[in-house]
Amino acid sequence: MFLQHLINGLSIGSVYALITIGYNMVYGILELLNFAHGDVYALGCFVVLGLVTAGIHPIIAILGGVVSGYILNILVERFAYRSVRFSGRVTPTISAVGVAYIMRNAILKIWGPETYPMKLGFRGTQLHLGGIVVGTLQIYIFIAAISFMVIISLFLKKTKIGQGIIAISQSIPTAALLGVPVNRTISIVYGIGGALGVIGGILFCAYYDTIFVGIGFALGTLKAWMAAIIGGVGSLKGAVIGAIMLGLIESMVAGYVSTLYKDALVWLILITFILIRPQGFFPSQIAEKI
Amino acid sequence: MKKIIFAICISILLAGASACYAADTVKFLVVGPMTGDSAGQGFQMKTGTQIAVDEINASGGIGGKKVEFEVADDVGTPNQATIIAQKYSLDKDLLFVLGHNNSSCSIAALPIWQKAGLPVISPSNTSASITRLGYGNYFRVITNDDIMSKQLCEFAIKKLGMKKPALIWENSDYGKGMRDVSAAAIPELGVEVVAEDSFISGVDRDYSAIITKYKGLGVDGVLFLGDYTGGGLFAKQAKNLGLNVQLAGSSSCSHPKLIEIGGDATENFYVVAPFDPFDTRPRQAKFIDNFLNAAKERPGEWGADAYDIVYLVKLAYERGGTDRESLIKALHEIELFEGVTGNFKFDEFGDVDKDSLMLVVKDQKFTRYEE
Amino acid sequence: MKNKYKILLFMFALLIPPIIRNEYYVRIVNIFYMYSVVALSINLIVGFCGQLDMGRAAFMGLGAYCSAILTVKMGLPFIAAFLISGAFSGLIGAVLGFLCRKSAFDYLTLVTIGFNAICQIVFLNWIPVTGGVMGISRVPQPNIFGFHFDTNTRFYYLALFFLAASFIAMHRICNSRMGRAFEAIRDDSIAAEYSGINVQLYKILNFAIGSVFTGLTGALFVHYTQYASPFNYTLDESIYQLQMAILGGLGSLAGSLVGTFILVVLPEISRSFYEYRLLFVGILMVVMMLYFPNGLLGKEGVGERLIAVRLGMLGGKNSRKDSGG
Amino acid sequence: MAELLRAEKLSRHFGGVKALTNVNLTVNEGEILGVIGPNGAGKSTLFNVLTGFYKPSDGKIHYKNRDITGRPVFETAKSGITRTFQNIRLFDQVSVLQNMLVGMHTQLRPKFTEILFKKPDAIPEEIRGRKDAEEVLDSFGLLDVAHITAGNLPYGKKRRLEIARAFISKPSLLLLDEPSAGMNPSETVEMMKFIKDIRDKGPTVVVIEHNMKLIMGISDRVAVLNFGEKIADGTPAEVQANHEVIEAYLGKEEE
Repeated sequence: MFLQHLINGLSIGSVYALITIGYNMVYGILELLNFAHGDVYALGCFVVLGLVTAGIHPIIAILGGVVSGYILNILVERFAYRSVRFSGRVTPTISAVGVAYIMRNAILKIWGPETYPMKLGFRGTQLHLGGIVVGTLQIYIFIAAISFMVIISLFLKKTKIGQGIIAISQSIPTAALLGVPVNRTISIVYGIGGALGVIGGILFCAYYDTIFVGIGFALGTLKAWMAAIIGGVGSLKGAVIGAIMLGLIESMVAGYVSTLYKDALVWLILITFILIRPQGFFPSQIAEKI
Repeated sequence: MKKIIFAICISILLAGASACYAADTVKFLVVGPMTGDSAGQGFQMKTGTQIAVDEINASGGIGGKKVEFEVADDVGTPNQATIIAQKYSLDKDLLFVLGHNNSSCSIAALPIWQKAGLPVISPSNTSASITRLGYGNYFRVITNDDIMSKQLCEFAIKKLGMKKPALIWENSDYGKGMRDVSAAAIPELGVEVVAEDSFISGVDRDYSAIITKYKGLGVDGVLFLGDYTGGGLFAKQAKNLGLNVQLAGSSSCSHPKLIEIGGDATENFYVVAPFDPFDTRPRQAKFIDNFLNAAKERPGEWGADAYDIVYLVKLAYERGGTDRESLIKALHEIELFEGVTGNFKFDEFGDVDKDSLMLVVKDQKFTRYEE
Repeated sequence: MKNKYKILLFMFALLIPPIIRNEYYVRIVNIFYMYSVVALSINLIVGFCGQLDMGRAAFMGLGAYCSAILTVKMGLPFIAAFLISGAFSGLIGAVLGFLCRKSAFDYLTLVTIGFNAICQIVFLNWIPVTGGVMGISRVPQPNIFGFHFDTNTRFYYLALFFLAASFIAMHRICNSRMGRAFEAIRDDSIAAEYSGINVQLYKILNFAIGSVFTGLTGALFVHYTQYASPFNYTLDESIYQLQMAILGGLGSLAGSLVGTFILVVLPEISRSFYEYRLLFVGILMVVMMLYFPNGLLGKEGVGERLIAVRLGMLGGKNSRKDSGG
Repeated sequence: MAELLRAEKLSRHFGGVKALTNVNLTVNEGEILGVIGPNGAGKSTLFNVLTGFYKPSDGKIHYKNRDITGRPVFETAKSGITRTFQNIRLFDQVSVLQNMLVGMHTQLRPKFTEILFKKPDAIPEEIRGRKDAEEVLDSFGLLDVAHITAGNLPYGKKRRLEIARAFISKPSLLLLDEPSAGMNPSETVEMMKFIKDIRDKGPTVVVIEHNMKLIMGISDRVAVLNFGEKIADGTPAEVQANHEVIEAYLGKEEE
């Protein structure tokens, strides 16, 4: 049984990992709180649902969703975040909460709170390996999570834009002085974050074959935030490992302790984690200068 | 400066007194969760009521008077329910209240409704304790948890032959009520409940941990005491993880969406329900067709019970229940009412003892289980 | 503050019940008064001390359940239960503040969200104490030394007194040495420490005082609705309360009253506002942060902007200080 | 002159970086001590360690012959050591007057009961505080801007407000971190007179500066840091003639 719980934990963890990568492009790298990340990609996923129900082929529909996630996040950054970027920590966070509410209620007004079945064609089969069941879809998701992590890390290290992004995360004024097109780069980061978010969201829906408005905040932003903190803000590798650990913790607690207090215990573990190691497992070492 | 703005706000308040005129119509209120997690159930209540009101107005109204209703949204939270109750208990023209959907909302609002003497008839409050709180103006047309859970447990153990059943219950007033009764009823049938788990509807979507645990314990049957979304998801995930068990669900699973979400994993899924969405009997079939083209989805128990309540009040009104007080008396005096959800009458607590139907999913449709 | 305005307003408020007989409106004003105190407590924590707390509803719940249990299950009089609940909630606030004294900005927010989730699950499942899903019903209405506040109108005066007392107390705290220390911590905690302020201690104090007011409101609210239910203290409720403090103005006490008015009274007045209130509030929050970062009545809010325009001082955009690096 | 503060073998490392190594420094009551050295010599780190913002890797700090090594910042501030910063750190969203009142945090002792039951401007401590603050603001030439939000002040006034805020907490040791940064020559002369006035009114002053004219003009004694080590300590004249100091600044002469 332990092995099956392990598999379940890994598969939920890898779904969280996909969402965390999108979230961490912005939160981890630019250290800008991205409260609306989940709701933005949830809207992108519902766009896919709309396209699929309108009879468009799933692959094209998903592409449409990813592009809409990319554009949506750029627009959000352009109008809601850009001019408050330098006004402390509270103001941008509140603006992000505002955006989250706009997106969530747009979905609620159009599609309502109902759960819709999501037929995307690729369901994958169930492999029975001596009593343990592993879905092929679970393996695809795990591979997708790892490969995206590698691709993004290479993108950051090797490409020009990637270097610009890292420069910006160190210090925006200095990066600007060195000729990094700050606003354009930041909007690209938000765009990639949005696109990755939709991909993560779609695979989440495919994994559960349903879509509902809750995949945005409750199962998206919060889980990604928790994973980023467990893994260490600022490092993509840490965030992915944090996400997988989160998945394992959840399935072990649910399996062996109690489903009644599952969420409370997971939160308790996270809070003690924050209080003991506020910088997480793979923190980036910067001594504070005054 | 800041103080002036505050004063202005208060003065706007004074101007807002709502004016309403008394016409010779029969007016009532439908209150339920029109937004929030259980908005689907509120929508069903509203649509069922609308169909009944349209039919009655077309055939001359109640006692020659036109029928109208207002809709209020309590978002399924008790605080909001009390605000709605305070607001509408002042409307002198209301004859009765069709609602609340959640038991916790009814409990919160009943003291206010009672002070105004308004009869409250709920289509879906199933928690057993409400009718024992001593509110003489409260009725419900759905069998409470005790009766329905006992029927479900007896059927699951005796007819379906579950030897090692497990209980999964939605952590809400609805789910908790069903769980308490079932946990007591099953041991009396000579079978032990092997495991018990709960989930928060609208949040928890992943049952893989529970399913894995049940495989380890050799569970052969699961009683799912929750709504159709959870039921569908659980059935699908159980099939994926190779847990083939006999599934039996409570009345909230009797919504066509259970099949839509669960797909072929819901084959042979038994559900106790006051109403069969695929019923072929003439009266029910006509109602289902009206509902289908009104709302593009089949009615669940919420729509059917709301429909019955409107006709029930029509019958009581025409027997002298023309104001709030006499309506309560007339409702108690009805010996037998034939509705789409079955034939019933009220006992002195406002409960009904309808015999529920047992439905089973066969090739993606609910069918009636014949003895 | 111009005292004559305040007294004038207080007299005006005293006359309201005899003017509007409509019980529904009196009830809305009562709820408006109570939520105003919650908005004030959030303003004290977020607006004055810069600790972004997104879990206030948990403390309202703690106050409510503590008072409900003390009165229903232990038979204490309302006054005792009310005060004990405030102290209890303040104590828990101090403990949480102590745990988060070293946490960086975002982590505190996440800890408060987590604490809110834990509290709600405990309210939902600790059946012997909190009554679980069914909550605690038949909570007695407030009575002080025999005088029962059982009607909406009578309760109105209790709520008005509670709001006035809380407003004055908070106003005095914010203008005291301690209040200035809170604002110093918000603006620059390092410079604050160099002025001899024990930053961690004052953060804990700030959290505790805010929690006392939130807890007291929770207790008063539960005695008014006579029913404690776990579904009232969710994360959405916390953000709803946070929005009240934000719309009015972080750092301006009077602003919180306006913010609460927008979110409590307006939805009841206009039906369409109720339909789209969450969408509308979302848009309002984004627009506010762009043009009035400190809210309508906060610093450089509508009030000061108008004065500035009249005095022709409205030169450059309000100061943009670089917080990065 | 009695010895106010003594640092023995003070050092501080960040991983491999040796910001400070074995610095011995004494500050005597009532003097102006200048601290100079090329960029990255560890001047600011010295201030941070002395005030408790960084814990020293090793070495001791004695203040009024009590060991204050490792005490938190607010305790050293309470015992009379305060400072200004290289990049100005004011409380931007509140008024100039309130900045001063926060500076007096350790001076004011209001009774808790008074706060709750008396109107804010009726509390004796508050009245005294406001009066002292206005006096100091006047002597610093900032009285006219007392009610303006600190964030909107011009640069020069912000500099002076930061010093005024440190001064009003009646420190016995005031550490100034590049007070004349970004000032033109006439303002620098004014700042020199300014610092002398402050020292005459009470606190011992330690100044970090790059502006040699200012340092040599006002310092009774000058300490020179280079690569985290103290290479000279003496009167301005002695230090100007010291070979090592010249080499540190101008590099070795071509033999």
